[in-house]
Amino acid sequence: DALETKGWPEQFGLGKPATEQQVAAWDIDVRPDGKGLPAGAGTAVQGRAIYAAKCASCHGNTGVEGPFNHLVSSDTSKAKTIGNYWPYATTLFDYVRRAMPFNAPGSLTNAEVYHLTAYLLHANGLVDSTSVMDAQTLPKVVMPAQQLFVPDNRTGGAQIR
Amino acid sequence: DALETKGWPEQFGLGKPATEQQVAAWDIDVRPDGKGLPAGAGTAVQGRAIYAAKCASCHGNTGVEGPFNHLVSSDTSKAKTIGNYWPYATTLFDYVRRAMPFNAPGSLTNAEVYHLTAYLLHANGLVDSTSVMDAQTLPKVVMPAQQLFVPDNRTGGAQIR
Amino acid sequence: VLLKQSSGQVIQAGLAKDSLLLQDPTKVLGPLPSQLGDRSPFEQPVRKPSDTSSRTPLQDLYGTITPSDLHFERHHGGIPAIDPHKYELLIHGMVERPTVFTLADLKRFPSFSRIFFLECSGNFRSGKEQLTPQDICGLTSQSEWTGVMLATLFREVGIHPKASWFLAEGSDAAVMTRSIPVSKGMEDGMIAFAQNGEALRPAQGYPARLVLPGWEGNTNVKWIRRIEVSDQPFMTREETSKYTEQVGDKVRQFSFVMDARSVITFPTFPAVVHKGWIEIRGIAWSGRGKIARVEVSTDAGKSWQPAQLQEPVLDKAHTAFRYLWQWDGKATEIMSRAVDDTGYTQPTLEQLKEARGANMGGYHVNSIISWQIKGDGSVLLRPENIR
Amino acid sequence: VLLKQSSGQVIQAGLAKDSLLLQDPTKVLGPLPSQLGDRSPFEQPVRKPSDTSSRTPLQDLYGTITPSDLHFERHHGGIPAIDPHKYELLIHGMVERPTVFTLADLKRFPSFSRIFFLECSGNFRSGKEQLTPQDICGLTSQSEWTGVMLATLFREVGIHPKASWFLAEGSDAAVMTRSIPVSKGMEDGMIAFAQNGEALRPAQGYPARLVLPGWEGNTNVKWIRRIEVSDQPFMTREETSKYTEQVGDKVRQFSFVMDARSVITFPTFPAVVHKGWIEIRGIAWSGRGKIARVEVSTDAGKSWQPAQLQEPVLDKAHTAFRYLWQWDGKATEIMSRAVDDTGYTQPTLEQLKEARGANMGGYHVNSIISWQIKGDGSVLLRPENIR
Ligand code: HEC
Ligand code: HEC
Ligand SMILES: [Ca+2]
Ligand SMILES: [Ca+2]
Ligand SMILES: [Ca+2]
Ligand SMILES: [Ca+2]
Ligand SMILES: [Ca+2]
Ligand SMILES: [Ca+2]
Ligand SMILES: [Co+2]
Ligand SMILES: [Co+2]
Repeated sequence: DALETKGWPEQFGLGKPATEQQVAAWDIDVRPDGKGLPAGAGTAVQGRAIYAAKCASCHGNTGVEGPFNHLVSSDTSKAKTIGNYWPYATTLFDYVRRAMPFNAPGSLTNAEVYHLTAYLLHANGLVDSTSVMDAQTLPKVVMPAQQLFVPDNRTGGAQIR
Repeated sequence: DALETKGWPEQFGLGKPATEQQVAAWDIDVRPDGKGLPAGAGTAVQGRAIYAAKCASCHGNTGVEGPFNHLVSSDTSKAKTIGNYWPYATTLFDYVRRAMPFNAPGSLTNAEVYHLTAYLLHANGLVDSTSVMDAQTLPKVVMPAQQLFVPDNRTGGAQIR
Repeated sequence: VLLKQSSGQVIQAGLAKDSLLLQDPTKVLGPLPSQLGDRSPFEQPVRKPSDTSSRTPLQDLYGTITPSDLHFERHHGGIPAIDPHKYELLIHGMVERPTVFTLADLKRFPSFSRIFFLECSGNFRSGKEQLTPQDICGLTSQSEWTGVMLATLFREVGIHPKASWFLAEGSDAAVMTRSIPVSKGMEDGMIAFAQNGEALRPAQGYPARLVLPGWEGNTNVKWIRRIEVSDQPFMTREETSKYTEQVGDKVRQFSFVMDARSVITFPTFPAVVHKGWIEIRGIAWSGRGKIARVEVSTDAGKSWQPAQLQEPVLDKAHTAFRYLWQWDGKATEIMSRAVDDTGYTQPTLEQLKEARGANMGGYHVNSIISWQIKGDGSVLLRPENIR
Repeated sequence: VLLKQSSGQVIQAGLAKDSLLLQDPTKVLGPLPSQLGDRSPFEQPVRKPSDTSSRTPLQDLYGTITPSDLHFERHHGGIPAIDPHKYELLIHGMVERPTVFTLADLKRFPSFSRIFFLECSGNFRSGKEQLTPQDICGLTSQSEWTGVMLATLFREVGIHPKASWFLAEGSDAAVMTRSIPVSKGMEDGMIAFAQNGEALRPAQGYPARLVLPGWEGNTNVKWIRRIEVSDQPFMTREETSKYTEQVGDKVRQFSFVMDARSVITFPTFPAVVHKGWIEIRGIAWSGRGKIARVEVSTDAGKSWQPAQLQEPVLDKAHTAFRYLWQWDGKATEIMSRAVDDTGYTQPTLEQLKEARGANMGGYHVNSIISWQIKGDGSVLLRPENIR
């Protein structure tokens, strides 16, 4: 099944070189080391207002009421949340920017996403109410769950894991 | 791929015994030796009238005009017909009874099929105009094409045949 | 599109399908999961119907499975409408226990699944340049068939040891009948009730049909209602007046097996190709066994190179082949020939005519098909004159 | 139904489809060949949709191919509507030549076809007796996929030798992203553009998707628009917040491979069986290789017998199994367990809990499923408590 490249040219010469603009338009991912984070910054206070306007209807006033995913950890729920389960703060920026709000995905500005990120991290007790989230600070937020994460420990064969 | 019957019962006991009536209702085939031919008889004269009424619209007034299959051989056409290509007269009874007229299949009485068979055999010059076609005479009609027929002579392997 | 929340509340969560096409799909919620999937409005493959048959669009397909709604059709009395609860299969004649099986009975037997092709033995057209693979040989398709082996049923009814032929009869308006050697039935004949994972489609014999891997399509009697076991063939119209071919000064009858053949499906009319690398693609099959190899010529038959076969290569099955070709932009002809594991090599039409005589007629014409690549990249069939 | 004669004349040659059902089908000409086939009105298999997924009716299917319109669905932002003429796949990051491929470009590369299953790693439900195989594990389906190997594309763009991960990103409303090891991409990753002979269906990623044989469904990114090659994973939401599972006091991440499992599809709720011979049927599969054997127990797990496997047994593919059982009419439990060619044996839920801890969550739950056969022949799931 391995690729049999005998008789193949070095390159088929198909496709067009990607221009920098094309790459920039689609390259929206954000890595744990902060690569991909845009310019801009946000704070929890500003995020709270945006959250109330654009998110609370689906995730609850304080992020625990639903009807959709709990975003904030609480003592009364076992729900997996940003605070107790997410290993990287950068993921929050990445995901909210690409997929939320669910009914208007891709509609937020980078500033709005920074504010919301700051708000949700603060609501989960992970950053102060005054912390400014930007390309430098966000990757440094310590996520309690990170230490729990291990790569696949199944090594194949008869083992059940 | 051969059937692996290890562990199978002699019979699964599925299905119901077929009653004689059930078999009789469906067992409409006619073999070259005449097995399956019903009681009754037909003549070309009577067949001609039925043909004009029920068949000519599709096969032409004399069986060569179409628009559908030529049923009668003629000097001016190379069409394969009952007269020049069909190896068994019994097939004619069998096929007309099961499949014709195309727009009202299964609608003919056994007597009508005998008449039509007699007519078409006569039109192809294979029997006299006065011959009576019945379970005894039909299998004996000599079909010129029969001597042409050979079973598959391809015997496999590299041979092209 | 409305989205029902777990709270029971319903929210507006998307737009009508047509308006979506104008938008960036990442910015609008799409239609949610459903009971049955659809094709993209941009993909509408269709068969090519005539009054008596409908051809599979081979040039539009990939891989080897034919979507069931694109399986070729060849009927002699249209598609009967059959209530599966009333369906019965009668097996009688030279058997100890003449038996009537309901569809439920058939499904209770040990079952079997197998991927193989069906092909009408009249599957060849030529004569002009503007023909597609669908036009030339679209009367072949491939499915995964599931059913009960005929050997299982013959065992159940106690087939007579001297039985040598059986009649298979359909419940269509033609009450289609063919005589089949018992040996084939015992070897790999199957009463199929399913096709590509689901119940047979009506056009393919719902609720049950005979399938005989590798044998001409007409013998695979659809909508089967009766099997009469006998010690001689019945000489039905389909095996005398039709599905026989002139060979020399004789007429060949009961020529059941489909000889090996292949067809290029890309590039073919009406494709237009460009100078450079082209993957020549097609399918090859043989009613006698597995495809051993497919050879491709890109110089009008002067030289032949082996194509790659897609694995797994199955017995009596469409086998995808691929050949990587660097076209220099000069007019030429491309063609493929199949070789099966019995050593049979797909012949030219010339060779067939030589073997059978000029009047061989239109059945079992499995000759090599050649495509002209014009200097402007257009692709045309090299027409052949069958008579 | 009108029949056009070769003369051009049109004749009445049949009746409307509904009226046919009342009649003897041998006595009325049926509908003639058409462009697209339909299902019988008596056969209407459907998926079971929720807001986020739709389940394949495993108990209604035969063989191993899933009809494309019944392929399971799992979306995170609905089905995007994509114009194939505007479709582009961008490959960038650690490559020599960042490139944009059109769909036509992708189809011009050497192609490849392969039959394998997809399965959502959340494919398990239990908890009550009235569940069907569709309810329990209908988030798996099987197709013949055709596309261009990722290795071919990586070669074309000149992937950096130190590249170790790539991001696959969809163009749906969720802009779904997963990080995948380059090694898997090179081994057997494919950008598929066809499924079961035809273009992908929109719900399965039209016009192109990533497929990674044997890996959890979510990684097989649909409607793929971008691949960014990197030397580390991107830690997207789907591979951190979701598709990870608690194992002991740790959270297991990047648990890509689907372990071996099997499910009986007959007899299962709501079937009612009768004393006597019953063919127990089902499918088994493993993301690690081929199914080596399936064992069936008809005495609630006390003893196990080998089932028959349908050939050909393919790598990372649904494999049909069958076991002939004579039921004595007494209440019992039947179950199946798959063993793959790496020696892995499908575990019980007990064994899984022991290995992972009681809080293991709902991903990768591949435990043995047991069916109660009641004395009256009714069949019910033996429910299990996953938490
Ligand atoms: C119309 C409903 C809706 C709105 C409005 C909405 N969300 Fe969501 N959100 C969802 C749904 C549904 C999911 C789960 C999606 C999935 O699993 O694919 C989700 C998931 C999330 C998640 C991931 C949760 C997890 O546990 O993985 C985050 C974070 C999130 N939303 C943040 C936001 C923010 C911030 C906003 C406002 C800017 C917002 N959402 C607005 C419906 C909504
Ligand atoms: C409405 C049109 C129509 C009518 C009326 C009709 N036929 Fe036919 N006939 C056909 C067609 C179409 C075929 C070819 C069917 C096929 O090949 O499956 C055919 C074929 C035949 C054949 C076989 C020819 C061959 O070469 O194999 C015979 C014999 C025949 N018809 C006899 C009859 C007789 C006798 C009648 C009247 C009782 C009749 N037909 C009425 C349309 C018709
Ligand atoms: Ca990036
Ligand atoms: Ca008989
Ligand atoms: Ca007919
Ligand atoms: Ca033949
Ligand atoms: Ca999502
Ligand atoms: Ca996983
Ligand atoms: Co045919
Ligand atoms: Co999944």
